[in-house]
Amino acid sequence: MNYQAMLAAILLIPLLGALLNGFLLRSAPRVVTVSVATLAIFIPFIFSCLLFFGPVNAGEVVRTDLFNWISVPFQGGHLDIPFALTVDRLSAILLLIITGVGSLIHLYAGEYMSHEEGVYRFFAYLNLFVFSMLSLVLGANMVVTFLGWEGVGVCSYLLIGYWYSDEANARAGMKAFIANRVGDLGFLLAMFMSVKLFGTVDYSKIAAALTNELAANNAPMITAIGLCLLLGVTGKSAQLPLYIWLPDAMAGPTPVSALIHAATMVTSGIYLMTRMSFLLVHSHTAMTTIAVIGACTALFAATIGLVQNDIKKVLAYSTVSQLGFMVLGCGVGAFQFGVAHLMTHAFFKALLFLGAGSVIHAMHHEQDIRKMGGLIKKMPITGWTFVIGTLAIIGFPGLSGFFSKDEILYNAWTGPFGHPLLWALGAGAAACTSFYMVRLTYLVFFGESRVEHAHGHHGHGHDHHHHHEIHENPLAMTLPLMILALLSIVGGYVSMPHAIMHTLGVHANENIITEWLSPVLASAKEVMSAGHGEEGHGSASLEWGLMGASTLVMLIMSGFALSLYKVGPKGGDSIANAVGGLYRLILDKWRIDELYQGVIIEPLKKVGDAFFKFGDRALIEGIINEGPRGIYLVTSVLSDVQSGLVRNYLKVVFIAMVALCAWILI
Amino acid sequence: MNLSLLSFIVMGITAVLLSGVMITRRWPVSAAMVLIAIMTLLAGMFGLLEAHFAAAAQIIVYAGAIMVVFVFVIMLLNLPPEELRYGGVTVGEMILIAVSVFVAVGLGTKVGQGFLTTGLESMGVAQGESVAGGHHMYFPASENVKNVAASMFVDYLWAFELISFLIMAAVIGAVVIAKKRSAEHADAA
Amino acid sequence: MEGSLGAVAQFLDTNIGLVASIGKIALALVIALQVAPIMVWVERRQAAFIQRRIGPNRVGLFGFRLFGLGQPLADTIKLLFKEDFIPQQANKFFYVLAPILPAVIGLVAIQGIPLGKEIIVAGHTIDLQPVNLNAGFLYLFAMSALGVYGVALAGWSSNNKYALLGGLRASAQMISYEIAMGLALLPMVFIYGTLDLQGMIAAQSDSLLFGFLPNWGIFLSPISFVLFVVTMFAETNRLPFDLAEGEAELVAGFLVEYGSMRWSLFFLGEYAMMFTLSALTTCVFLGGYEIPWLPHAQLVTLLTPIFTAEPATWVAAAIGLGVLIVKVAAFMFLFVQARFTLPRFRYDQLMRVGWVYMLPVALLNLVVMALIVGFLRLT
Amino acid sequence: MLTLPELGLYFSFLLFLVGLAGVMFRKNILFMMLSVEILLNAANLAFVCASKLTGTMDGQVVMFFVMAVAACEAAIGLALIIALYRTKASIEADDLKALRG
Repeated sequence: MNYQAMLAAILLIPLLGALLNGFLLRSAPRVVTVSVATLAIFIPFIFSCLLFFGPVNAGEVVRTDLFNWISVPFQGGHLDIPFALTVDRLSAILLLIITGVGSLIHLYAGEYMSHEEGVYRFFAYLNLFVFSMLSLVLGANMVVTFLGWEGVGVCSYLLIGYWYSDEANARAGMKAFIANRVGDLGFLLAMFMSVKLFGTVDYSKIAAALTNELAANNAPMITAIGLCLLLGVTGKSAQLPLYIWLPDAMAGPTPVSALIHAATMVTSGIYLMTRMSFLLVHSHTAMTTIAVIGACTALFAATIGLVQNDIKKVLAYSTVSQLGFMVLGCGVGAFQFGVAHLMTHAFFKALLFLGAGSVIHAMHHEQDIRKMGGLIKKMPITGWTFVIGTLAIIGFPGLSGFFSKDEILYNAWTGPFGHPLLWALGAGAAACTSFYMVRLTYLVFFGESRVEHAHGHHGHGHDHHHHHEIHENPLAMTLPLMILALLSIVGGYVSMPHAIMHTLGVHANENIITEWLSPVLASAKEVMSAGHGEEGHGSASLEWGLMGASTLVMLIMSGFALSLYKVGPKGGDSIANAVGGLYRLILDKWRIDELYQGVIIEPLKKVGDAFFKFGDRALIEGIINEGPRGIYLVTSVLSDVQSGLVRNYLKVVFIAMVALCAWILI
Repeated sequence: MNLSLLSFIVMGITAVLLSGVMITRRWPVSAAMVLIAIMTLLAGMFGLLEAHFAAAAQIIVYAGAIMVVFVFVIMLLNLPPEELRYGGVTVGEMILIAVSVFVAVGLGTKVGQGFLTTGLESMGVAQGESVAGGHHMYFPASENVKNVAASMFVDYLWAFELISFLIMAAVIGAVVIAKKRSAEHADAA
Repeated sequence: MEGSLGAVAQFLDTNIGLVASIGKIALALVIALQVAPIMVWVERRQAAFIQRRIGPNRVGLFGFRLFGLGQPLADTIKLLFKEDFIPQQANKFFYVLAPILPAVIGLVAIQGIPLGKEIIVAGHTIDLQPVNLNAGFLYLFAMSALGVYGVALAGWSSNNKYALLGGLRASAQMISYEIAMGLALLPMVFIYGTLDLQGMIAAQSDSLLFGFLPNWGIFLSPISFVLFVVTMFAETNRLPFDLAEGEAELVAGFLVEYGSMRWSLFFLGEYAMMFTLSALTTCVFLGGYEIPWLPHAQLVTLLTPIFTAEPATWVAAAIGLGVLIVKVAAFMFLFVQARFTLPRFRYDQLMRVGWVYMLPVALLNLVVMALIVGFLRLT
Repeated sequence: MLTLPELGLYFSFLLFLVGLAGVMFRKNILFMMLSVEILLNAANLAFVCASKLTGTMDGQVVMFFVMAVAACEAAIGLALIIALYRTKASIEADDLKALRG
């Protein structure tokens, strides 16, 4: 099997799986559905590994043109957009994450959804999502990426609203979809502008066309493209100001949250920025905006996470915050660390979500952390893997989060577009992260059990399943947890800071991720180094210092959280009472939703109402209704001719025929 | 005047007269039988026009199948003879009939002068020669069946396939329409 | 006298076609008219044999009994002298017309059967098919399709419930089986590549199948043969398909109001149609008038030394006619045998057999044969 | 000079006229359908004549299509008649005025 065919197969097998589950296997047994869905991701994972360690490792770019998709006359020539797939080192990483984490989550979901009816729908959507995500990542041009971009949006919508009979879920789905639409508009505009500017949407062709002169001559355009891309990123990767959909998206099943809203889809913005890095770096404005938005999002979301009581909501805000870190990383020019953090985050956040799902599953859809506690004795595997995930995310030294986050923070200070202020924001966010994650872990797994035994909450048709005792979930659910825990521990070593590398005596110029992504980021690097002259302004001592600072902050905040909550969920009340107004503001998520409601949605509603009243009612309906009324008047006269007697009609035929012949005769 | 022309005229006149007889029958069965006779006569005329397959099909399909269904339904319903209500013919209809007879006779006087076919001359159609743009015969004129088949399955293949769908729809429709609904039985019971 | 004979000879010479046609038609008519009486006798004798009794064996001619061969003659005389009546409430015209139709159609249909290859008379070659259309096959079909009207009209015009039911049954039955019949025969048309019965017979005699079997249709497409024979029974309203006249249920079906010669006209028509369809089967599936392994041309060459050229063709034609009649007679015997051995179908069974078994099988056979023939043609 | 196709066209015209009169003046659906068959036969005659006139097979092929349509028409029409007779106990066309505008 050659690599081109393999590439196509990677994309098409999940689609096939989705079609199979969606149409043919509707009434198939659950095990068949789950196996088909999981295999449809696992086989591409094998292919991805082959590609990864084969040609991609050797530095080649595999590309395959499936068919010519769009072909239009354009600016005197032809705009040909092939349905082309390509895999280079950047997309290979995402490929592994999507298919690898994806297959683990499919395996997990098969067990998690075991009490649901008609899971074929769920797995068909899930496979379809993977297909879309793969086309996003593998697309060789912006249009194919956009197809995937839209596809993941649709699948996300479908999966958030999976339990659509509950109106809140359906609303959450709609919210996600609409927020994404705003972002998609940005991507679309960026695409149009690059067609205008470069006459192509192919990444490699744009890269080739984008010379320094061109960039200098079209600086406003480049900036506009960058900002439009950023708008797309804020939509898909849940950044300020469009992040609002992601917490609500937790209404979907937990495996969906893990796969889509933690590991893959939300990171597509990071992918896109890295993919377009060669363009973004030409615009200082765009890069700075990206960095600022990322840093602000990181801190902002982290603060909200401090006070949430829903296990999934905490993780959701944590995800927003971590995405902010990644965007920050990209914004300061350290794209490779953004990608590294993307990868480690995919591991530990998927782990955390799956752990949360495991807890929720065992608790029969109880999500309030105030009603948990002490679960580690009952669910040791889930508990300890969750602890590993927590340690990873808060950046405990030696675990993956530590390395990737630390590199981002370091670059936020020293990077080409970095600034100490950005570092401060990031460090603040990291501090908050430590606090709420430790709070979450402690309240869920340690301390006294606060489980209400006779609660009447049975989610989603689980009435048959009367819960007796909370116990560990089967292997299909814990195996992914263990694998992900392992990855969370070791995954960070790809972005080991220089300072540690030197200390450890590793003699390499760059850490693994930088080395690996150097072909992708070469042109961006070049531009950045040209623009700033000196290669950063950091040093080993600064690196050590920052590392130490963040470790210290982490330890302090963790200890603070532990000391506060060792008495149970009430432990934070004293502080909450002390800053009552602020606490309530944060608890209401800074009232951003209400702000949007008042500033954007209500006025829009009024405008729509006006259009409806004037345009629709008066104008269109007036024409539509009055026109037929007039016609009716005319036709009612004519309809009297329609006697309903066939022979009367035939008389007309007869007359016509005779008249015709008479006319011929004369 | 040769034999085929003579027999053609006789057959044609008989057919027209019989059709007049047909539409004035009181018994449906009589009308159907007269119609079968007309069809047989037309088959003979087709034969004289050297459309042998058309002639055979006329008898097999029309007289042998379609009319059998007619007769079957007539016998199934076993309707009494219709009371003819010619009293209802209005003055306008009488004028219409008179005009039509006039036109028909007028047209008849022109037959034989190539009047009905003059339009074809301008289209470049001479007697018995292929029309420009028309579908030619593939085999000698004596191989009528082969010619028809070649034309039908080459030039008119799509039309043929579509007709088959039409027939399928008609069959299903006929069954659905004529079948007694089980719901009716349930109501009756 | 010499002059008048010469004039006759000249007339014959110039109008040989016309004379030959009249002759052939007359020959066919003679054969067809003999079928009914002889078959009545055969049926009764065979029934007797099957039922272990003697049957009509007494009536003889001039003191010779001849196994009762005089019986048909006696029957005919009896029927001719019976009272001819028309029921009061019947529709007179159609009541009279109804028996005539099948008789006429049967006698006309038989004209499409090739009675022999050809004879040469005074240098003129005469084709022994009385009515030679280049789509003779379709002609037979058309005639057989019209056969139903006699039964239907008889049923309706008698103004009798039993008769009407019989007529309805017959018309439904015949249109049902006609489709399967046509479809059963279609493969033969494209196997032989012609609709001409003479051509079909020629195609069956010009070579041997696998080197030893006669190249007969029955071997080329056995399923077609079986289907056709079954539909043939149905088309001629013979047992086990004689629902139209089933005496147990419908008294005598469409025949209930008929008597005397009108009644026997139905039989004349039925036997003529049986003969025609048997002959058609023979022509399409069993090589017609050809002797197996001995094509007509070879036969003529064999005979030429014995009788000189022209008479040889006459003798060959006579032999051919004999062969044809032997083959057809075998078929007719099959009809008789079936009549007294098989039980009658129930009406719903009959319809199910027609539409649910015969039609799909015929269609499938058609497709398979088409594929095979197409494949063989292409390679 | 009289030719067969031209005569045939004229006969087809006459047949059509008579058939149309039949559909017009008879009030029984059965008769109307029988008259429609005459109309179709007249059209067939015209087609075959045209085929002869032009020396092509088109007319004959179309005639077969007309025949197929006629078969469909007969099947559906007769089924309708049976259904009508069953529900209304009448097949008089004047009783069917649901199409009254």
